[in-house]
Amino acid sequence: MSAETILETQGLTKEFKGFVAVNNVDLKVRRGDIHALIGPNGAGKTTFFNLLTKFLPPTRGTITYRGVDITHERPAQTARRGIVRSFQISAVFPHLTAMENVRAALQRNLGTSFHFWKPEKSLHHLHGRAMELLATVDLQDFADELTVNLPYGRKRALELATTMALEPDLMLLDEPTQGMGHEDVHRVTQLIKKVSEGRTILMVEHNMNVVSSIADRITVLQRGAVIADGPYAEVSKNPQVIEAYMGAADTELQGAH
Amino acid sequence: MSAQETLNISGLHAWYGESHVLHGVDMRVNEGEVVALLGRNGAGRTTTMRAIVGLTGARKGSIRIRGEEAIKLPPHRVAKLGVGYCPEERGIFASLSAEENLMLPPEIAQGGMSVAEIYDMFPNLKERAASPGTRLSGGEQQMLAVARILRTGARLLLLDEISEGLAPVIVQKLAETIRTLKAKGYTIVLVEQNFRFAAPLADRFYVMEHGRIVREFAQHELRENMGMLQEYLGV
Amino acid sequence: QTGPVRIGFITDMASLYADIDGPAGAEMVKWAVQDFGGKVLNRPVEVLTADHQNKADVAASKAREWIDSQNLSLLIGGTSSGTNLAMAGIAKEKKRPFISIGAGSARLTNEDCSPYTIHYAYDTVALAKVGGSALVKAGAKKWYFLTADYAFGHSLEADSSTVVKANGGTVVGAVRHPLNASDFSSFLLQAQGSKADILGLANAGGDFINAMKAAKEFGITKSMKVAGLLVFINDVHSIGVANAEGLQVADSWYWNQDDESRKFAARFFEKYKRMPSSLQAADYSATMNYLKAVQKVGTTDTDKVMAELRGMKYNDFYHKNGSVRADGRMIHDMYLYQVKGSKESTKPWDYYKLVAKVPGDQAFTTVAESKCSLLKK
Amino acid sequence: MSTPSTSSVAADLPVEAPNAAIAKHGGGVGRATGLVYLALLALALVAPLIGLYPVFVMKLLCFALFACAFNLLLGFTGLLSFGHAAFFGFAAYITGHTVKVMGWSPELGILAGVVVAALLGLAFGFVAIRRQGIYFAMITLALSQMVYFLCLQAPFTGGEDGLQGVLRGNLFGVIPLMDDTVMYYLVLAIFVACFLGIMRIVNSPFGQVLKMIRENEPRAVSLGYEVDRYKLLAFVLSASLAGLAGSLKTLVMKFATLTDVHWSMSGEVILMSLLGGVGTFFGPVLGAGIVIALQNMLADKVGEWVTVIIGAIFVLCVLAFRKGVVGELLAWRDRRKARAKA
Amino acid sequence: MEIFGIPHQAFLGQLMLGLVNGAFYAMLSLGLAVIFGLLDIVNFAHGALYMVGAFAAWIMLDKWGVNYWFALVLAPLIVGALGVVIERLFLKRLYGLDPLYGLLLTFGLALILEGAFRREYGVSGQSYQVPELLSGATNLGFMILPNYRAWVVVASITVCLATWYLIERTRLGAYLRAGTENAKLVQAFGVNVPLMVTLTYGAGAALAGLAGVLAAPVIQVTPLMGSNLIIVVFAVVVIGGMGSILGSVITGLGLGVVEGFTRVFYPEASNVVVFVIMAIVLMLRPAGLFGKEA
Ligand SMILES: Nc1ncnc2c1ncn2[C@@H]1O[C@H](COP(=O)(O)OP(=O)(O)OP(=O)(O)O)[C@@H](O)[C@H]1O
Ligand SMILES: Nc1ncnc2c1ncn2[C@@H]1O[C@H](COP(=O)(O)OP(=O)(O)OP(=O)(O)O)[C@@H](O)[C@H]1O
Ligand SMILES: [Mg+2]
Ligand SMILES: [Mg+2]
Repeated sequence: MSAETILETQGLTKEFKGFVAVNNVDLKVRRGDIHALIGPNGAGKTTFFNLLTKFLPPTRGTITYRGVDITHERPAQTARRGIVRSFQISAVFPHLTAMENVRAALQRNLGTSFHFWKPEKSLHHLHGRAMELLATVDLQDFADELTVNLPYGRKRALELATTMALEPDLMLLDEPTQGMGHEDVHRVTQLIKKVSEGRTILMVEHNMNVVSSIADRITVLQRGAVIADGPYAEVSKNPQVIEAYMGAADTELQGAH
Repeated sequence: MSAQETLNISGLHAWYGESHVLHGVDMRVNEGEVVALLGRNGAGRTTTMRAIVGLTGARKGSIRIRGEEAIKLPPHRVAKLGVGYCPEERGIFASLSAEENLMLPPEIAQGGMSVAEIYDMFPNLKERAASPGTRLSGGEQQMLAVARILRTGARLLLLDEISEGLAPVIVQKLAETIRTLKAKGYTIVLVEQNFRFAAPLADRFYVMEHGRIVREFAQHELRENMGMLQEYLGV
Repeated sequence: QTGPVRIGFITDMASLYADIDGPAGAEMVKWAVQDFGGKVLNRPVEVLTADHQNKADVAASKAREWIDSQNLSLLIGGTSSGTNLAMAGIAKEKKRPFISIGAGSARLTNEDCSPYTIHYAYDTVALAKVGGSALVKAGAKKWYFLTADYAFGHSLEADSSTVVKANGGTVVGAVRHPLNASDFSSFLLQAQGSKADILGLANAGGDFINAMKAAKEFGITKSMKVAGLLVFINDVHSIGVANAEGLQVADSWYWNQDDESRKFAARFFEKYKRMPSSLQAADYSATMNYLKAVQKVGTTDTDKVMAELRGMKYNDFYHKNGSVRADGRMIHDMYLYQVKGSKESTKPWDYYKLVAKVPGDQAFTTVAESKCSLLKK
Repeated sequence: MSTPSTSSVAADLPVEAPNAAIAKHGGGVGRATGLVYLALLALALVAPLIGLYPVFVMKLLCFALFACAFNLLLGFTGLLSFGHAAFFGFAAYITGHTVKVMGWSPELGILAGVVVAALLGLAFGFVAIRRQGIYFAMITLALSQMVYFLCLQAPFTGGEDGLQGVLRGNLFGVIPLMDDTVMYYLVLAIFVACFLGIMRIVNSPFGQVLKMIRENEPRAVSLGYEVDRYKLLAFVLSASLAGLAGSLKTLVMKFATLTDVHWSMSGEVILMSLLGGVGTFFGPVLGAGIVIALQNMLADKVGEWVTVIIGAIFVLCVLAFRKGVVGELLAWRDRRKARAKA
Repeated sequence: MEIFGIPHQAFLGQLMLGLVNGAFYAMLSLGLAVIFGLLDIVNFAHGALYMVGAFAAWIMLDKWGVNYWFALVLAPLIVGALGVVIERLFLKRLYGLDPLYGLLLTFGLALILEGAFRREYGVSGQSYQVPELLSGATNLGFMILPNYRAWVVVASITVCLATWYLIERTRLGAYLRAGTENAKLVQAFGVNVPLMVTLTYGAGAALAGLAGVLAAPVIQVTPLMGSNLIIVVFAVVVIGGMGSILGSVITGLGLGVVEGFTRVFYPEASNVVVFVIMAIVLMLRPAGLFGKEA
């Protein structure tokens, strides 16, 4: 496959007071993939995400995005480049309507966000696009609902819609199905699949059903370092992965979920 | 199954502020039993647990713990009756180190797990003992939240989504732990999204919907109830 | 003119200066009205009082409102310069007599003078002149100032320095302390290093009290004399004679100075369980004299009453040989007192002994020094 | 984000923020409200004719503007500044000084006051916006104390005597402001313009971003907004308006004194907003009216109890009346609507 | 010998005096930090409680002849009890709301307390004599240090260290810290949190009261003594890092010294130096010197 690399880290390392959480990680994410990052608890997956989105400064190493070194940029800059991350919870504006939540993201590209003298009406032309985005995640009927009142799974969907409004090229999802009921897990998995068209997704997920069903590629971290990397089928048979992640070697990677 | 009832809930109503969440929950748990509470997101399972401990807003009805009425008691008095609660949101304290977090809940009774046993089960915790609690990874925090109440000697454990965010390897360990605890005679109420985790462990199942118990069945009836569960939970 | 004659009294009722004037001061105005018979020109006299909370805008609004809606005949200002200057502005605009009792600032009769203002009790220039000259003459040649670092302190220090130098003394240094400094030890240590004969405290109220206490504690009072440039008897009471012994104080009146004053003070003591300050005495005196003037001219018309007030001689328990100058300055005798030792002080509030009496023409700003245009005509 | 998550106490409780009301009421103006505004405006226009005391109403409008400026920050940005007296009072001095001593015309004096207040706001904001909530409150309080001491010591403020006898002069060299009625309409015009301006700010694209920041700051960051800059702009806008209020006040009352910069003035403006209703447009105006009227009344009635009464109102507001008069009214209306629907 | 252009004797003298003032800052900011850290309340009433402490000592001496040493124990207890009442009556109702409400409520309480004392006792203040045992001064060679001031430093540092140990190193301390974050959960573990919170506020108030008693013989006892100080103490706490117990103590002492030296080198600035330092510290370290990054 000759797909180009959209994101690359080299020797990326994060130490906390002598404890190495991310250790010399070289990772390549190919454009258009759904790339899953898995590994035992405390392996450094979230920390790795935090490094990519600049919530933490790396101790060493570089991050290259589309050939540009973004290692030392600020979080908002990174976001504007099209790297957007979803949060685990409450990543919505609770007292805004679903529509306004999406519009919040669309508004940014308008360049009028400091214009305190313009009326709110100047934002109304964004509503069409916002509705489109809501429709992609099945939320068109909830457009005028305050977000606090949405059920959990819908909130996640809204978050995805908002994230997509930013036209991200690369979406980082940290345990997107955590805390969801089975129905929701299924819906969100399909949603991720759907929105992955035309963009790249890097996700952390413990639910192997989800990973196996949509991931193109998997990287396994253990103690901050990469122990395996490759297509799902290949990695899932790696004894080291089974031992580190699955426990008993005879268990299937389908796992406990 | 001994006839001794550890927990008996009847007609339990609970509110968060103005919103009425539980509409008359009835359930009982016998001594030494593992009971799983199933339901969709928002069905009210967490609320049931919180209501038992006294963490919801207003509540009404009856909660008897080992025969003692607890509906009027403040949370710390409920805990003293031998109840250990592991909250869904984990509740790890940022200003305490991992070890301080572990040692925090006062011992309620003899017979809890020792710190050595706990570290044996969750080596991550030992390694990160001096780290501030919330600096642990998501999964590590979950381990800590569970470990914390295993120490206290509480005999009635309310465990809310304890397999959440854990690697399969740890989930297996947790399942073993629950079996061990059951063997030791602990009484356990599990709330689980992860049906496959709960299914083999529980003696009995309750299914919740809209703040009420809608079904109850035993382990041996599991197979014949799968269809119903499919409908309620999409399993 | 019919209807009641209204006298308005605006002062600080509850805050920093409430003890030296405040509600008791208001009561003195009422006493004067009562003692006058409650009526003048056959019209009843009403007293309105208000708390300006040390806010100039509150004082000004109240004054304006009273003049406009209650047809106030006389406005009396209690303590604090800022509020009094604001009231003087209103009185000038509305052309009503204004008597300022407790303001310290000499601006009222200097650059901001007005034909409608009478500055009744004292001002900082007088305090400096009285305190400074007597002390230098008594041999305190080398001065060091501990000064509150704001306009009031600065002017007190500057006025005093001028007096000290004019009388042949020298000023060897000064240290500025912030307003409401709770700790003075550091400044005092610096003062002690200066080897001056006398430490002039150019501050007031709480600052003065705390400085005085610390001076005693650090043994400063043993090596140098201390002079308070603006001290009321309530301050001395607060510090206690033990701490204030030997302190030299300038004031316009002392309750124990003669029989008339003692009589007034006894009546006050009965009600308040403390002795009146010079300001409270002045409140009474000013009201009484105003009523006399109205009686005399037979009207409350501002210009006529002002003319009478300016022409009058003031002789009562509060002051002797008083007269009002064209700039509005009440010129009367001022006194320098010394705080008695604990042994000499025989009864409560028996704190002062007289050191010197300074005639009015030497105590206040002279016509030559003044910048008031009313004096130049 | 699972790791550096904040395990907050309040995670499971509905946190009632001072601005909780805004979510519902921040939006446009309904018809009924519009009518109320029109009626009030009409009343204000005829006020001098029906014998309302113009200086009192002007003073009230100045403080109402001050409270609205403050509320722009607390109510619509979620930042509690405990140092707004600094902008109000410092601008008051600047206007007083430029007009009285330097002989500037009133409009230039006001402009100078506003500009200086804006710069001061920029400086305050720069230091303070890095922290949120009560930290922010304490930092602004401390900074304003610095300004207070500066004003106390600086020669041009006249120390504790204040800057007195500022003449209003002629607006644009022709309109004589000495006449209270003329001054009144000027103040009213400025107030109305600013009130509408604040409504516009709140409902502008910029206002939308402020709303997002208030609701969920990390989310706003992750959407690519540099939140600090937005907060800073909001802070500067609020400071400028507070400065405008102070400048006007100097011209109305003809003096500027230390009270204007003292921290108790910051406390007062908080009380006004709280009493009237934080996060509502009209609340601060009403609150200012109540507080000013109360002060005026208390001045000759209760004397020494003033502080105690003001303190008690604070306590009462916080305990029983958190939404303020207007806030409670709106909430009551909403409840009725909800009941009518049900 | 000279240090920074002043004789080293004077230098040591000023250092000593700085420490004395720092001791008061430390004690007050300690109480404030404890209450803030554990209850998430910025206790604006802290200055007023300090004032009440001083008044309690003065009234006891004046009315009943209770001497300093008894007052040193009794006054903090009284103020602590007042704190308990305040918490039960008012603050209790604010938990779970935005912490700003706590700030505003205690602000109101401060006004009430101050106003009431002002009405009763006026503002010019009362003086409290230094106790017999500690009167007099010791010549340290470089300065004359009043014995009482030396005692203040010793007493305050002892109290601060004890408090720090209690909170950071004991089990009770762990409950308290955890309770701040998630009181309900700690209670669900079996700890009587409401009682603990009440007592904590009481203890914080008692600390303020104790500082008040210690201060009484040094400065004039007036209703305004607290409000003059409280804002500086706020700044101390912000500089130290809010919620950091040790941080507020060290910063308190340090700022006392810095302020002392400013009085010598540039007295005009001594009122604002603390705020200037605050601004600088915040620009370099937004969380304060000892605060944990949020
Ligand atoms: N800010 C921090 N300070 C100290 N240690 C940290 C910090 N953040 C993370 N760690 C440690 O680094 C390790 C990696 O954490 P990370 O959150 O990246 O794990 P993870 O792979 O996301 O695990 P999980 O699947 O449990 O969420 C953990 O052991 C954690 O305790
Ligand atoms: N703090 C709260 N305030 C108001 N409503 C709440 C609160 N917590 C939960 N609810 C509501 O109560 C209902 C029951 O929630 P609960 O958390 O008990 O559900 P659950 O069965 O545990 O589901 P989940 O899978 O989401 O944990 C839901 O509708 C939820 O929106
Ligand atoms: Mg993680
Ligand atoms: Mg739940």
